[in-house]
Amino acid sequence: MRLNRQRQIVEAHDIRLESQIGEAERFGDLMRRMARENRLAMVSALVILLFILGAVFAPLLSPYSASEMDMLHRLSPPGAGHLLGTDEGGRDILSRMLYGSRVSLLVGVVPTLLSMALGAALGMLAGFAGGWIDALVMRLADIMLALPSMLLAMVIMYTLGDGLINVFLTLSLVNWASVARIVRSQTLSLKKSEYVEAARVIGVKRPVILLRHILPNCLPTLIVLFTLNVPAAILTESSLSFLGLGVQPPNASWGLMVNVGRQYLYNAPWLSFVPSAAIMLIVLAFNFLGDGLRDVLDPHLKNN
Amino acid sequence: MEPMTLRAVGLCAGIPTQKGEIRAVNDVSIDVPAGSIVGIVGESGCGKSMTARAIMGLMRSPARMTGGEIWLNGRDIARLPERQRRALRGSEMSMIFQEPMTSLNPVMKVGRQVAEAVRLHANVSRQEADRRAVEMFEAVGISDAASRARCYPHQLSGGLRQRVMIAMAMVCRPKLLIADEPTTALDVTVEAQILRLMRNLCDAGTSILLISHNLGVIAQLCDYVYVMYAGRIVEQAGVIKLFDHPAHPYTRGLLNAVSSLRRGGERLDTINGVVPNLLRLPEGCSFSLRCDACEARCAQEMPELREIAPGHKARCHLAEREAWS
Amino acid sequence: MKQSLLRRFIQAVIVLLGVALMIFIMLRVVPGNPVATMMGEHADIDTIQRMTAELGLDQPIHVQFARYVLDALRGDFGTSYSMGKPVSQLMAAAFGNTLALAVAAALFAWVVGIACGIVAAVRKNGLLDHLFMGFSLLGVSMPVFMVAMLLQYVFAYHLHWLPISGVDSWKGYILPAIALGWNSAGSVARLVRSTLLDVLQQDYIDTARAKGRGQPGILVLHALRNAMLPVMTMMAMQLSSLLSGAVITETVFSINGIGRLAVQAISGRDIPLLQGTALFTTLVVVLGNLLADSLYAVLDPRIRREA
Amino acid sequence: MSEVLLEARHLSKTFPAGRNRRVHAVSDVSLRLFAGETLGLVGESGCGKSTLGRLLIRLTAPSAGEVLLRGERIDDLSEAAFAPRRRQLQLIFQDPYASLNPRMTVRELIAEPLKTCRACPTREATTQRVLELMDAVGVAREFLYRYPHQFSGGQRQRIGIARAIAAEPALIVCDEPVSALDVSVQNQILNLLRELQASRGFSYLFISHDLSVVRHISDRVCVMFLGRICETGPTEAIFRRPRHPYTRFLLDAVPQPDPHRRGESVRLLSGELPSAVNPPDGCRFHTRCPYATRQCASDEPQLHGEGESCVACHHPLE
Repeated sequence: MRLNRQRQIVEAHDIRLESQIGEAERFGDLMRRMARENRLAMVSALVILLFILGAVFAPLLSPYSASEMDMLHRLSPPGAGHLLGTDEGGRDILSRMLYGSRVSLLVGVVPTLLSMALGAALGMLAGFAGGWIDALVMRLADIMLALPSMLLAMVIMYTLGDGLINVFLTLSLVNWASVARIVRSQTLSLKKSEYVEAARVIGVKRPVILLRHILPNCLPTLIVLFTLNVPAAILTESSLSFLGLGVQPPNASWGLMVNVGRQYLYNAPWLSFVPSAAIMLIVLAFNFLGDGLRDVLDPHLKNN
Repeated sequence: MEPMTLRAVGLCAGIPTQKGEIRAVNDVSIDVPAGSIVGIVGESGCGKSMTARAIMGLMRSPARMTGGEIWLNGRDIARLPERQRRALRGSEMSMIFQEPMTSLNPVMKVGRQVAEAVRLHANVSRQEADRRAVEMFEAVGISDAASRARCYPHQLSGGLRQRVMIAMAMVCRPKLLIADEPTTALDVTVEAQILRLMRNLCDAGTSILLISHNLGVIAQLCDYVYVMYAGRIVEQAGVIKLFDHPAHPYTRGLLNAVSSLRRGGERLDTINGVVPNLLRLPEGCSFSLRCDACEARCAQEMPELREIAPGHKARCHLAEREAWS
Repeated sequence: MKQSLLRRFIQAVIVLLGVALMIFIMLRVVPGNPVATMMGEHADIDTIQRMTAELGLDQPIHVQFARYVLDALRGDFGTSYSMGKPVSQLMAAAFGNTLALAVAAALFAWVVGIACGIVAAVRKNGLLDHLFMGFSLLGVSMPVFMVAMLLQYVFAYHLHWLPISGVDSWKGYILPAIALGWNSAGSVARLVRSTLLDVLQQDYIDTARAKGRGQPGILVLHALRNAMLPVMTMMAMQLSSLLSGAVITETVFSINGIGRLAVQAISGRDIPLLQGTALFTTLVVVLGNLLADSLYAVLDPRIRREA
Repeated sequence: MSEVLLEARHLSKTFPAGRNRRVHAVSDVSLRLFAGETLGLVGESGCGKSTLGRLLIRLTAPSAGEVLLRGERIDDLSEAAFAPRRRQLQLIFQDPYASLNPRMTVRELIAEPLKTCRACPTREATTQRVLELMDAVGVAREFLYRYPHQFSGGQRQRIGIARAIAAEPALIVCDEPVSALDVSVQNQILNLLRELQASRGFSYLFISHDLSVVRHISDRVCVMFLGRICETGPTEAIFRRPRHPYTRFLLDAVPQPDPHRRGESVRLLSGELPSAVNPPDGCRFHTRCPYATRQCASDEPQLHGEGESCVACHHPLE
């Protein structure tokens, strides 16, 4: 955004600032600029890194076993012994959170990668090929988007049945359509761009144009979409789990922990609110990072 | 001495950045006598648009005016509070822009947009404002004015839109019209129509400050011309004198570039190099790096804007010598 | 204009049929005989077969689908396995609650969101801007169930200001509406802020300033209407996410709405009910989009005249 | 005159404009381009000159008509059959900011055409050739691995020219190549274009709205109005003695950079440009032409004339 605005000001006042306009700075320069100008995005990146480290080293970091029951200490509030308290089975919530973060992070990243790959491929194909392929893909996307995502996810989960893999598949199927739409519109505008026409004049073949000229210029958008879709996937999964439709025990995702804790909302609110807060924190971090990336990488995406 | 509609003295404006302030307008003084057309000419990035915006008080943040006086009809408006400054815009001074495509509100009928200007400065009814708008449309040569007034901008051609802009600017009969590249986005036949319209406005008593990069437009319309380069005025003179006896090497370079194009022949005259980055201006004269006549002192000290003949000033160490030759 | 709306309408019908077909096929490929699932382990084979024939489930799938669509057009979505009542009757009872909840949430989201977005844009980088944008980001980042439970815990359980669940009076809608609308309010506020800031950089804003308009006039007369165009598109899309969120909100606050019906349908493995609720919400979304398209044409004269 | 390089016969192009309407961008245009010459194509925005340029080099498919390269039809060839001829027809774009892929280095940009026509067998040979081309267009060799955004407009246009000449084309369509540039830089590019033509002998189709630029660079000129050629002939003949009323108005409208020639009473064109969706019957200029008669409103004038000079007007000026 900042970049865009600066360019508008420069144009309005008709002054020359070559190094300032920075049409297509190198990726590294952009990242450095974001680090300098957007502290929040950097802090968020750090938070995300911490979560990832926590998930990877869960066995080392967990103070207690995540599955062993301890009925003597059930529902004990956060305190010295159990930093985040214990649940209805007396299990240490911090330990369960650490293990749960593995599922929740995976559920954020894997389906997003799948849906991005599918959406980007279909969107680019539709935009580049046009004609009936375009019409087909876009009508399909319309259909996917017309059904509220929660209900779509519910119907797909019903069809596929429970299980982590099925959650991955469901979230991928739910999210590809919006990615496809954005990538298609970008492909369309890139297809009309002069440098793609210039490549055609030179005789570059169509697949090469797609790979060398269109894909690299879609990449910033895809990176930004990725950081914004991961939290969306985490939220959808947690909602599904909250309804008891997502990950099933003994896999512990944060959403599932909230679902179980809900029965104890009034006497042990930390059971629900600790995992909720974790979801909020990671989603917030991804959103901040996504905003920061968008500002430097792809200011035009703002209104999508 | 003739009365001055506008007298800008020592204008400075710039944009603050991490790498320091960009001085896009540096000590620019401009006089617009009543009833005349004064031009500012320069290439892209010379600061001419920002000068116009500074005078109008239409800087876009973070760009800002950092110094200077602006005398409009005999009073300094540069330090007026924004409220009073605003009351002047549209009534005593107005401005038209380069892009008639984007300068009109796309979701508002054009007649309404002109009537809006009326109602801002005159206490009249909506019907009366609409009537005056249509009247003004006729005055700027829009045929079928009443029905055109009910159009949205996208339904009009570029030339008509620019006429609407002029109608909007002139509807309250301001003394001063600032026109920032008013014909650059238009075709030549339309450009000619708009130029004639502006000439007529001037004949009717409006003073015009015309910003353009097109020497043809300047030659056809202006009485007096300022040449800007890298944020400063490098030469100013009456239009005939400027075109016949340019004193600054930059002005000469520009004129040669244009006239060699018209002369025919194999090679065209050019100016070496490119317009410098405002953040990295050379020491001494800003034009020194591109100047064929550059001497040692040109690279060391910035020349003053000196009078070399009555009403003719140039910012060049060598100007006098050249003017005699 | 009429033509393009007609085209939109036809597209909407196609989308609806597509959704119906998709759901229909997906729910039919579930392993196991749905009737057997429904009737439990103790039903004998004969009864299951009789019921299967009665429900038409022994016929080829395209015949089933055609019959389903024709019935649906007459308002008949079949009979719920688990509740033994016609699906249309169940949905009719639930629809009012969902509609009231969605409207309340949308009102909250859009009024608060647009107001906050405008203030944030005008006071760019000021205290209010940071405050409102902070709240927006919270709304966008908190899962709906978290907001719902938090509100329930604080305002209903601790402070006793508002009812914990149910919608017996209008007070019952307040917490669910905020829980459901906060997310949308957040995204609307962010979009309003950024488009408004964008619009304020447009050339025609300079024109308005050049004719002597002050900042409030520019904002109201010139900037807002232009800035609302992308916001409208987003609001139409939010109808869908509001209905998604309603599933959660209704569950937390025990409101008998379409969303809760869908959750019950899943736990009861009740295909007609799930199918009905999914189709019905889609219909609402599609209608909402149609409405938004026509409103968009009213707001933007460029669309109005072109195809 | 020398060999006919490219010929267009009755070329038309329409674009859909919604609601079953079509924009008539180019209508029934026939023209010839000779080897080694520069043909200027002038006209105001929307007259179809850019579309015509793209039709001629097969970037856009015509709605009707034929394009012949050295006497051989190319408009009906398949993409594969046309591929070997592609390198003969090149294009220089107006906007040097938009026509270079921002993510490619100068080397990659200039090497791309060399690769597609397999001109250089090895990497070293390619780099060598790229450096030669950079010398030829006046971009310093040390900028080989720079990105486009690090250059000024004029420098970028030079890179664009290097790409166009890399494949040793027979014809380069220059689509407003200098209108985005400042006057001083514009002349540098025009000089470069002429030098390259003198040393390499290709033809130019030079599209511009700037009449003085066209006058400087062209051997012959075509004037277009609303999708049709209304006058064509040797440059000096057209500029000194225009015969189509539209050409005359166009030339008169150019503001002369000479304050002494001010106030010469110039007749201005009145009225609005007719819509290309619904062009007028008969002569397309008749709605704005002060000399129009009833015949002009009904009969469409064909290009006619002796020798090289042709005009499409029922009542040409003398």
